[in-house]
Amino acid sequence: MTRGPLFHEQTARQRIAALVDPGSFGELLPPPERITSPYLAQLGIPVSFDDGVVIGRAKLGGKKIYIAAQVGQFVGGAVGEIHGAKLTGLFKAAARDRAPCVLLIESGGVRLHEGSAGEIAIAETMRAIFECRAKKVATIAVIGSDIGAYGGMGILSTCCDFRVMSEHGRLGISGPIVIEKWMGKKAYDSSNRALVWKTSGGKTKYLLGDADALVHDDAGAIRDAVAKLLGRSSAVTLKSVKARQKELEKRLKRFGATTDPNDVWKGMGVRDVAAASLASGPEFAAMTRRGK
Amino acid sequence: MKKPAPKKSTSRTLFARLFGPSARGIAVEKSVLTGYAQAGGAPVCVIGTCDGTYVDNAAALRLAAHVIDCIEKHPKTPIVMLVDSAGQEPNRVAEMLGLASYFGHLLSCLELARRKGHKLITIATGQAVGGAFICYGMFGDRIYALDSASVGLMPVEAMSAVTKIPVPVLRKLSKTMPSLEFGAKPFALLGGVEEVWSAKDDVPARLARAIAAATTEDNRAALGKKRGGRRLALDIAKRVLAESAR
Amino acid sequence: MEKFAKAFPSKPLAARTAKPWALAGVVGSGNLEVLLERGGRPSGTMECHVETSIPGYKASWLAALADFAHNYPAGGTKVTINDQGAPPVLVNLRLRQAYDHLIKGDK
Amino acid sequence: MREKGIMNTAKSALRRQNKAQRLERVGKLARGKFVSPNNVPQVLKRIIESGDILCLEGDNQKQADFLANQLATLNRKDLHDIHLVMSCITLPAHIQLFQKGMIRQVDFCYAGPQGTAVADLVKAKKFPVGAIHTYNELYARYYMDLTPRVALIAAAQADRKGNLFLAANTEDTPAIVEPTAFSDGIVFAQVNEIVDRLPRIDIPADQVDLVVEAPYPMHLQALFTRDPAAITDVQVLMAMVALRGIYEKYEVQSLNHGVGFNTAAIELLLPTYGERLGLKGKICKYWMVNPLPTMIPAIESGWVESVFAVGGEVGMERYTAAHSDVFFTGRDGSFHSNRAMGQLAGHYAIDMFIGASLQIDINGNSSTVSKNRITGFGGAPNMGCQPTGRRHPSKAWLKVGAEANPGPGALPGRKLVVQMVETFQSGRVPTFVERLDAQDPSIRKALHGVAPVMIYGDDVTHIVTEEGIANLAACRSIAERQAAIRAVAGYTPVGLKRKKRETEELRRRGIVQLPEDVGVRPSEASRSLLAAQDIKGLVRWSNGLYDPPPQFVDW
Repeated sequence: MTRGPLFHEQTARQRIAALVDPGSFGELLPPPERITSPYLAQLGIPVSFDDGVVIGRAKLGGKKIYIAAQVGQFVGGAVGEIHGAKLTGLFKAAARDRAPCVLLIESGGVRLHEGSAGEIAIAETMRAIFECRAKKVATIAVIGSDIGAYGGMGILSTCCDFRVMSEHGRLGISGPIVIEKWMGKKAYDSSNRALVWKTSGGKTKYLLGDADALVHDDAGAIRDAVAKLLGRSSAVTLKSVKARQKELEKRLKRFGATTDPNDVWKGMGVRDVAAASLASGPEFAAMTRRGK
Repeated sequence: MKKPAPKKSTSRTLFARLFGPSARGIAVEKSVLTGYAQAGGAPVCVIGTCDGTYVDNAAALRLAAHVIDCIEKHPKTPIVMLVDSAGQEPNRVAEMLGLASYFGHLLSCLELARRKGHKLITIATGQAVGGAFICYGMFGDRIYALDSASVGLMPVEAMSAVTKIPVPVLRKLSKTMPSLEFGAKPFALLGGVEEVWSAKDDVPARLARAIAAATTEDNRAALGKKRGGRRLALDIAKRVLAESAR
Repeated sequence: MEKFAKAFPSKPLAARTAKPWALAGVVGSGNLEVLLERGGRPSGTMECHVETSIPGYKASWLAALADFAHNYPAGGTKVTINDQGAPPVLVNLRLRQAYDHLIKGDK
Repeated sequence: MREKGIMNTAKSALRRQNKAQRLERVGKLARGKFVSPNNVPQVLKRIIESGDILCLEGDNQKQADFLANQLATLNRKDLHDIHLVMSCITLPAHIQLFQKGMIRQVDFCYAGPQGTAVADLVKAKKFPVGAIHTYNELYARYYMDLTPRVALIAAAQADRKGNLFLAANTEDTPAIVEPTAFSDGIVFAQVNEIVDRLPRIDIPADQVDLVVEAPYPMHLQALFTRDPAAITDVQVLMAMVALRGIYEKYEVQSLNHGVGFNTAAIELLLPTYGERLGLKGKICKYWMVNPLPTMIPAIESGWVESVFAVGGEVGMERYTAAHSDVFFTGRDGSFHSNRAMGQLAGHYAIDMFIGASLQIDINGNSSTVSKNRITGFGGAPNMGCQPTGRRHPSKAWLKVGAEANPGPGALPGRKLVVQMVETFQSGRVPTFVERLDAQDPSIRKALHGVAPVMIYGDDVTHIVTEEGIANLAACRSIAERQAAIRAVAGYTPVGLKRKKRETEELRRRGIVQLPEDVGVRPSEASRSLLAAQDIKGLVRWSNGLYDPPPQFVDW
């Protein structure tokens, strides 16, 4: 039962190295350039040479891609001015070169220490993502880390063509602690990890159709899932947005008054909730007929 | 943090100030507005929020539905987005149902409109903070703000509460870093807002001019550099583009 | 934040390395990043620059760096560290990892 | 009837008469042996007399918490001058007894969660301590000078006669009940439920005087659950070094593990790294440990012959019942533990004790006590010491003995007593110090001149840190021992005083070994070597038989 390192435990650089063809990664604005946040320096907070995001070119299955990985340990993977500008530049480069762009997300959203600059940066990156999509260049968000994709990065992830998640990944806007503060512990006990994951975790997101693949917490599995999506794109058309509108309306109507995520699971056709809870991502995917 | 109390009357006054009598074409339901009006003598589609409301799953869907309606029935009609929202409400059920995806859907609808030739103009009229600004307002081709609007990530006090950095330290730093300051003017210095409109301005005329001038090119990083509030973003994105082309 | 720099005697680095630079670790609570680059001067010393969020441990830092410079031929390299309160054992581990990557390339 | 005859011939039976009087005073407050929960404070008032030696059952896991809470509702005017004897001061109710001035003296072993409160009581001179003991030491005194008059104990179930079932957590109960019951003391048991038929009888009814069905189940602390997700790369490195430099070298067959993450890492490396080294079947066969969830992968991979435990572990009930070839189980199939016997096994019958500590001084003495936190010992000193009464040989025992160079009057063998610590605790607090906090004069004074040293340097054979191994057994002088400790003390103030040449010499002689010296490459040390990287992984290894406590469940 020995296996490789868990994806969610790898560092951003390890993740990229494990995901792309060996030796193919060329980092853009690498650490020796020492492009570090002037905001953090002023606030007396340690800076990092990559400002919490590693970006570059690589090959995956011989195909040219652009790839970025956020460093969740560094200020929660949060997006500041430099961090965001690196991402924006990367997606623009991907659009220009018509090369797919893979984004390994691990971020709580906007970096508060940089104020509104981070917020605008995320909005700019979103625009760049849609530049790719307009050219049918695949944009793929991978969410399988400890921190997940929250806040502005949660929203940004939904702008990509596809989302690949592991059961460990979480996708949302407001985190459990914020919601607990707002609604009270009764409505959301943020220390109830099972509830937290059932609210925002990969399984629920996959079940509802917000994640396109649910894979093992393992770089190899993520690589396989990403490789399958590279050549595809999910065009934004009148037909597609109308279908999505219907789907989201139906979801809200069906489950808008549901508080227990287990009921959502049951409603989506999960028969044995206990077994499904313990199952690995792919096992879960196989057990459930997703309501798409 | 308390739920803001609705102030319907002021909202209507504001709509009238922006769109004149044609503001009647704007329907307001649970502080979410949708409709059609006139700007500069030409029809515009209007979506938005008022009363500092929260944008939830249902609100995002209503806004999206109206954008789709506009694309289908009124090709190339400019879309004016009014923003007065305190953000997304932290809510477990909303999260469970995928609030982020509802926002993503709204953004996709707006993107489709942009690609189909609709100009997107945002006016921050009241609160324009956090996720609610990101989920549609900041996606405009050009973004404007009334000088009375509260624009930005969050007030210094809130920032201090989360980052544990004392308020005086943040205030002092915000003198040289407008990014840390809260408000329409510092936000404009970052390039996040094209222009701040004051009470003295002829707002309908400015809106008409804004619609005419808008392009789909995202100019915010360039503005931020020019105005000195956000000096790094443009050059870094450019460097990535240049180095990746080698 | 505390900032200091010092050069430590070290046998010269191998003439050829797999990469011109290597980075190990991340800046996070109780962790640090070590950037190891060729081209520090002179070739008989390992040039070190440390920025740490926890002041007051300069003696342990210098001892750990001196030991590394003594144990590994790292003359002519430049070490730059961004630290967020890593224990000395991690300093050592990250230095070794960065060194391995520099010499042998990323695994 | 025969018993009655013997009783009648007794010449001195004052204690027996006194016991009868106490039970008489209870009168209608009990129906037979059974007391209703509401009457418990009244009953306690009548069966306990001021001046009594009173034993409260409670250790680091299991607590007679209902009875303790009821006792704490009484006041000094109800009861005073109590001589409290107990394994662990754990509950706020225990502290209240001191605050209310009801206690004349206390003799105990451990005060984990209340360590800070105890230190405060000591400072306020409200903690009249006799001594801090090890478990078996205190149990032994129950048979000598500290025999309880009244014991308040906890059991899982009672039947209508008052027989008790202790389920997985037997722990201290027999060690308390026997000396009390056989000296005409009163045994009062709280039980989770009263049933018609017990799965098995652990304590016979005639050793039990009173029973109450508590309104809430007894408190059970999930003490030994270590989430593999919290194990660090550095701990993996240390585990690899220990496996190669000690387990493999001495062929350790029987052992005890502490409760820390260091040893959890070792358990999780057995099926991966250990397997690769070809050590399966050669080491780690007989264990004296609680049913540690982190042992599941090793058990499932066939490493473990047997496990005997001093206590149970929350969530391991179904797993242990399903593995009766490995665990000791009752005829009903469920898990059995016994702290006194486990400690005895850990004293005499193991090749190695390995555990962690908060502080180690320059002579190898260790302690978990600080000025602001008085914790005590528990069982570690029973196991982390040299049992000079041991006579049976084993490979490991003889090998360490040979290294220690016994003189003509010395034991031929030695137990491996290993301290495994990182050189710094969290928050950059150095583990290695010139002098233990436990040696502080104020603490010494409160403890009648005895510093609360957990394990004495003379007993320690090895110290493992992330820097390497110091073989103290092989040191020939105190100076050498101190140099060896400095050599592995890293960049702590103690470590910074080491001399390069001295270290090199010790390394040459194998007394100090760096990771490389035992064949471990530090760059290889990674969490990915762990057989399970999170609690869910353990559940999967257990084939769904492990039921982790809710706070560990994220699925």
